[in-house]
Amino acid sequence: MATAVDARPSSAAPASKPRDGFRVFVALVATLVPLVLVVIVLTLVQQAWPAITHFGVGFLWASDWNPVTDTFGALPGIFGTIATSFLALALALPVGVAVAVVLAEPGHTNIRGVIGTGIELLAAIPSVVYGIWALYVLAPWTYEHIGVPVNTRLPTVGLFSDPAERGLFTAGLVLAVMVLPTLTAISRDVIRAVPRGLKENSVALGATWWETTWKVILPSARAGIFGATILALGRALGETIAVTMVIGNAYVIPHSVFQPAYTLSAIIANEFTEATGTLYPAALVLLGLVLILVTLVVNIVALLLVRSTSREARLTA
Amino acid sequence: MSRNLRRRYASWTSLVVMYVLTVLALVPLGLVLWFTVAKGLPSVIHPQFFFNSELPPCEPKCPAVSNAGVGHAIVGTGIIVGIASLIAIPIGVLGGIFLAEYRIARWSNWVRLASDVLVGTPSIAIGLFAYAFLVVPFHHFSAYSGSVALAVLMLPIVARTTEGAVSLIPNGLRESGLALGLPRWRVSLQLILPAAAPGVITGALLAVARAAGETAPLLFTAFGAHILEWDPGMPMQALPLTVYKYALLPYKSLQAQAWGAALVLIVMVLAINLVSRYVLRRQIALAGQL
Amino acid sequence: MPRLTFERELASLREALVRMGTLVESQIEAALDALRRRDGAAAEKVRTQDQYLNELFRQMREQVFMVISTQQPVARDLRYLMGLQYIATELERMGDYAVRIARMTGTLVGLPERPLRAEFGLMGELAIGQVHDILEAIIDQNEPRAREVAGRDNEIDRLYHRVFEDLVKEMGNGHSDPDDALRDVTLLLVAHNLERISDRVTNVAEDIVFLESGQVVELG
Amino acid sequence: MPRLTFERELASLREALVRMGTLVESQIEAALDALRRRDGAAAEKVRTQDQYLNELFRQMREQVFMVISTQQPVARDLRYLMGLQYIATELERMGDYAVRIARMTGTLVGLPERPLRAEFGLMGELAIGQVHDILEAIIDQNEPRAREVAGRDNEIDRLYHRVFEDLVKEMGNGHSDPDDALRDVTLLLVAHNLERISDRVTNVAEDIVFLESGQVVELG
Amino acid sequence: MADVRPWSDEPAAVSRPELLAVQGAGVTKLKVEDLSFFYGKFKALNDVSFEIPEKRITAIIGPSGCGKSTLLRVFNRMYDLVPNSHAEGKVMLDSENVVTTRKLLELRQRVGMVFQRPSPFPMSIRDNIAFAPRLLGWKDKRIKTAVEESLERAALLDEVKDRLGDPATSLSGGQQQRLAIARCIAVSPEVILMDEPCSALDPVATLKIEDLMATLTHDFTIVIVTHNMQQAARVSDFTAFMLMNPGGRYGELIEFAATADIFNQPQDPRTEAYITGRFG
Amino acid sequence: MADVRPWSDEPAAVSRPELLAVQGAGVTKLKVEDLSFFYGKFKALNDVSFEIPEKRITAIIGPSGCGKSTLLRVFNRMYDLVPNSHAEGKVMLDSENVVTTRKLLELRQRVGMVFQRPSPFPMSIRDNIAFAPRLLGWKDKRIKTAVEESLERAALLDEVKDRLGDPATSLSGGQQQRLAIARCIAVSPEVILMDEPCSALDPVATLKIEDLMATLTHDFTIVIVTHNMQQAARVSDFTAFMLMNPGGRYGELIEFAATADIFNQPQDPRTEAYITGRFG
Repeated sequence: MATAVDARPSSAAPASKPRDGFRVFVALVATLVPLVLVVIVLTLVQQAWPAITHFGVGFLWASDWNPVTDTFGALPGIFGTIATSFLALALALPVGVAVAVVLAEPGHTNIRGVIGTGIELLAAIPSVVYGIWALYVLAPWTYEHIGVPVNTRLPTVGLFSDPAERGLFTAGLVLAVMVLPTLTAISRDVIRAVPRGLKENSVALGATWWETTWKVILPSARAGIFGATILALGRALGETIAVTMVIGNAYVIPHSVFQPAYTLSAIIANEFTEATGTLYPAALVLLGLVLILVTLVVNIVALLLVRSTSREARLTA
Repeated sequence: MSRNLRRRYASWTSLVVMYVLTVLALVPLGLVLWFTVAKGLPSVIHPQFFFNSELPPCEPKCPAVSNAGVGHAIVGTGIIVGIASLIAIPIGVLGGIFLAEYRIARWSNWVRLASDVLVGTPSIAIGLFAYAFLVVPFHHFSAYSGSVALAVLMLPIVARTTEGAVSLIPNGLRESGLALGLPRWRVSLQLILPAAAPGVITGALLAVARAAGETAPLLFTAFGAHILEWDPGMPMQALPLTVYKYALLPYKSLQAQAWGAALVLIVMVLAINLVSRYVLRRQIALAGQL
Repeated sequence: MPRLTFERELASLREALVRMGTLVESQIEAALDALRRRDGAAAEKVRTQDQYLNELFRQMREQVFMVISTQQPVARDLRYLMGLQYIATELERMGDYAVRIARMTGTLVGLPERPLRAEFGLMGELAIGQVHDILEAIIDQNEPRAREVAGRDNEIDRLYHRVFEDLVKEMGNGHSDPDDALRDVTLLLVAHNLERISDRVTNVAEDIVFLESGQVVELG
Repeated sequence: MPRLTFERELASLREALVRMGTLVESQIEAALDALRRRDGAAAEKVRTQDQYLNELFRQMREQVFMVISTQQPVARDLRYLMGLQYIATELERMGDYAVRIARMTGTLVGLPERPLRAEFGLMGELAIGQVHDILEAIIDQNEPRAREVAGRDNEIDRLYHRVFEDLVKEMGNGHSDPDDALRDVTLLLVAHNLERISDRVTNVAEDIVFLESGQVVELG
Repeated sequence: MADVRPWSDEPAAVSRPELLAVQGAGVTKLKVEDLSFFYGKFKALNDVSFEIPEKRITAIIGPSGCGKSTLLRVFNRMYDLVPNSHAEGKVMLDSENVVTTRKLLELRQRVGMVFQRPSPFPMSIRDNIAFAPRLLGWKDKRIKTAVEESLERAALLDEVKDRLGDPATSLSGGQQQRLAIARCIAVSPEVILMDEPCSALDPVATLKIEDLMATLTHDFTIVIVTHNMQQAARVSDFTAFMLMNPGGRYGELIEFAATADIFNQPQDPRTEAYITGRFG
Repeated sequence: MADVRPWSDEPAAVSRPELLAVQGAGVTKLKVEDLSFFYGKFKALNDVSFEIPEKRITAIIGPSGCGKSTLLRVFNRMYDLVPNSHAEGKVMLDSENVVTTRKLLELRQRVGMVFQRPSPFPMSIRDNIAFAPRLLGWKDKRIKTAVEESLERAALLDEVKDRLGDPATSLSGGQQQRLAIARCIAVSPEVILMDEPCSALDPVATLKIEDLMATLTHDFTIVIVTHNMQQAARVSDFTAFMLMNPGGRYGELIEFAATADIFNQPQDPRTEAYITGRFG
């Protein structure tokens, strides 16, 4: 709507704004953040350089991993990372949105406060604690109560065959628990940011609670919830320790969700301190680099989505 | 009429389903807390648990691991996280002020994006970076390198929560200050920052809690140690390392030790979290009044 | 479709004003008719009818009051409202003059009959014509017409001068008995009141100019 | 300290009204004085002074207008403002009557001198007294006082009746020459105008009751 | 010499005929009887009783916190969204007691509401209006007619008829509010509640809405809560003035009368103080 | 028979003396000359010129988006907070050109501002007012005097004198706004800019602020931007009416005159259309 008006060079108003020294100072300090990011990437590139020059792009779809012969490929790691993450999201998304809807409801602030606190504490628990819990409690339980029964009932479906204690499914499950708070917190905020007026209007038009939620509130929050999902995906992709402890550490592309696998971060965590030579650690760093680039892209997409929603919410307000 | 009845019924059903899902979401929290307490408490109540002078109760084929308590890990976590905080909090707060006060400046958008990306960066990668940056040149692991890794982790959290807290302060406060003829830096540091203080503190506490629970960045930096170490230039044990390493060993006594360490860790982190939530509530209440 | 309620109120006020104007016109007519026909009953009717006019005026003033307090008019709108009220005040006064003429008719009826001077008929016609035409000017919001109508009062003035001079001459001829004197004085006052009505028309014309243009002028 | 600006405007309007009232009082006084002293120049002065009164009235009307459009008064406040304006209208009319009396004095000065009837003095005093007292009632916002002042018009009415009857009798005694007739008619009209002033006071009293209580009453 | 009469004016003796039509109160649409309202233990309204006439505009005015919005929200039970609140007393909508009815959806179809913020739903202009009709399961054809008719009645059709598919958020503030009105009248309510419908609009858009309200009274009973006294004066036929009780801390009805009376001759001195700006 | 005169009224012939004091424009405090304003490439104001008289209240009115707030923010250079914005032309505050001055802090001490939201600082009532004086390095005694004096002048002292140590946020909305005014006058500005100072307040608090403004003109020049035409009419001595140019898309000054003239005899038909509600 702003028609461009020929902006004459401000000869009439000579540089009249005094310099803001404070601004320059805090801006410089703040610049450390992007600087660190750049330095991280550059350092990793430098460390991974031998591997990059040695393997090239083929590294991404090679699936061998043999330190003895110095043959390294990222595919099983990439697969494991993506598989566990999507599994986690598939499990967490419906629950997360439901919790967010419940939390965003007004009233019963005490109960909702407790639920909300609970969900946030879920995020506060250190990943290594999830790891030890998943290793000793969750993994045996899923094996016994999910892996085996499912396999017995659906023996012909390969996807559910050969259950093991540690594997993709257990890792996905623990990841789901770990990303649930991210998903819930952002979704709740996005749903809360939906102008109250929308809900009131819908109710005043004679819509039921569910019709209001499903047809008015969730569509308004759609982009934001999607953004939250992607952000959760980013978290899941980068999660290391808990997954490392329950994934089973098998550098293969498993044929069943109950089979052991490996993720990029788990390989690094497990093998980096023992890696010797030039190519081996460089390959591990390269895995890290791949991981960082994937999460970078995913995160940026998610951030743009979340931001556009909050802007939209402001417009609708 | 029956249509409206149907609509009402559908609405009621979906409401119930949502509440059921909510309860389901809280189950893991209960389980984690329950098992950590149940399995960790026996170790923790042992008088020597916090002092690494004696081995825990141990079955016959216990390996000769000296100083298997967690005292050195607690001290280590304190030192590592402390140094990380000293680095990250001042920078983060100033950066956050920049982000909030100069929200519309183009550069702040880049800084904001970088912070968000940094928050989402896998911690293992940050560990790798710290390793390459500080361990390789000095040729040995050190608490310093762990602190730097944790600081990198904390920095964006502090910056973004500071920004959030400062942004909660209504713009009117800023404009009112400036309109009184006060210079920008006074308004930001002497008016806005004090008003946002609870929120800023919350951010710092959350960052500390997060850093205290991190394992991955310490694997190749602080590395871990079996003895009490006060020199940050040397490898140092930390609680998450204890949990991670002992949990994966096949010895029951060390696994018990890991559970105990997990309990200590969880209590610490949750305590910080609850405190920060209290502080945050004050901030929100205050901002609501302004 | 701006300010519907306000416009509706204005229309209703304008209508009430026209009703008042029409009544005033017929009151003057009736009073002069009663004078001409020496009809005491008709004159009395003019007096009772005036209560009706007064009530119309009171209600109109009240409605103006109501419109101002609820619609908060400013500038042209307020001027228009106040103008309507000013005009209503003048109309109410004209009605009073008609009543006075009717009262005087009552006096004349009790006195020996004499032929009425032609000037009275002329003045009456002129005055009624002025009132009628100024009403049209109000309805049409026709400012030039209003000015024109106001300009006609010279003719009535001239007639009034003549009647006045003649009557004084007659009273001063030394032959008057008390009845003659009372009749002459009464007729003189009738002429005076007719002339006053014409003056009021001039005031109304000024008010029309005011409500249309916001200018305060003095006409006539 | 509610609505300072509005109260200030009201005070200023009240002051302007009192100024008008004082001027009207002195105009009536001056007109009657000129009549008594047969002073043509003094009578002429009354006529020029009236322009000043008219101007005061015009400005007051304008200020009422301004206050309504900027302060959006309602209820009591609006009533008060409108009441002030109604009163100003009446005062302006009283001024006109004073001018007419002065004009008539001009006529009388050109005629042979005759002693002025005592009733004129009495009527004048009464009328001036009424105007004066009603002004006080305005200033004090004293509604009972206003009603009392309005009640006094019976006395003036009585005097007017007497003067009227005497003059008609005189004119009808068969000895009038044109000068006598003109003088008598003129004096009759002077009395008429004094009586009208008293009527106006009654109207003002009604307006005072209105602006104080919001009730529309008919007094007198 | 019979009848010497100095023609002075005489006082009127006849009784006054009522010449100008006095606005009648007409049929009562909503009858409020001894209504009290509680937020938890806080009493927001105390014993409010008055009758809202059909096909007239009734304004509720009063200072902040006097409970006027609360009162409005009783009429369509919007307060059900606020936990721990409850009403006592009766609000009769024809023969149905609004306070106790269990047919909430039906009630809200009969009593529509327009809010301070227009809040267009995140869908097209057409779908915004079709929203409620669709929930009611109307046929497509009927919906289509309803959409056009409501837009027409809300004086919005001309401005949007070529872009019914555009998102409703693309409309200006004033248009959005008229859309909200159209959305509300699409299901043909009997009563329209308006909660400060113009307080987020500029004067120009405000006057448009006010004019629209005047035309809507042909078909609807309108109850409007407004902060803006002048607006109440301009648009309404009847006005209820509410005040916070200084001691007991609850809102109560001080005066209810024809708007012209409230603004010219209020009966209660508190009403007069409020409307003339001499309150508090 | 010399002078037979039917005593009809004759028209006035004398010239009209000015009896009631006409409000003089007085000394000019702020002289706006050919002021244009740009947000990036968007021209928000075009060639605005008028003179704001000293110790008078000047109101700026106009529909949303006409640039009235922008204009106000030029007067104390608050627009410096908006990147890429710049002003052209002159705004003379006495002999200083506001647009080009580099002494920003001094300018803002001379030209105070009160905003739509009162924004009390999160500290005690006393400290709110003492905040700026303290940072300016005033002596304690002077500060103490300034606090009391400003509270007194802002008509707030009586209400708060027993609780100067209470947090400012404990005050009501109207009190907070008066506190904002007190805070602003504590540093003795010459001009006070008010940007919709009452739009967040209820009518009662609004009237209090309006009365306060009337008393403040003894010492200060006040410029107020308001959405509420009636408010401008009530409080101001002079009124500037601004409008968005329909073609060129920028705000411009349509008319500037004494408030009484604007609301009785506006010269421009657009002004008349706006104030009588027949605009757009």
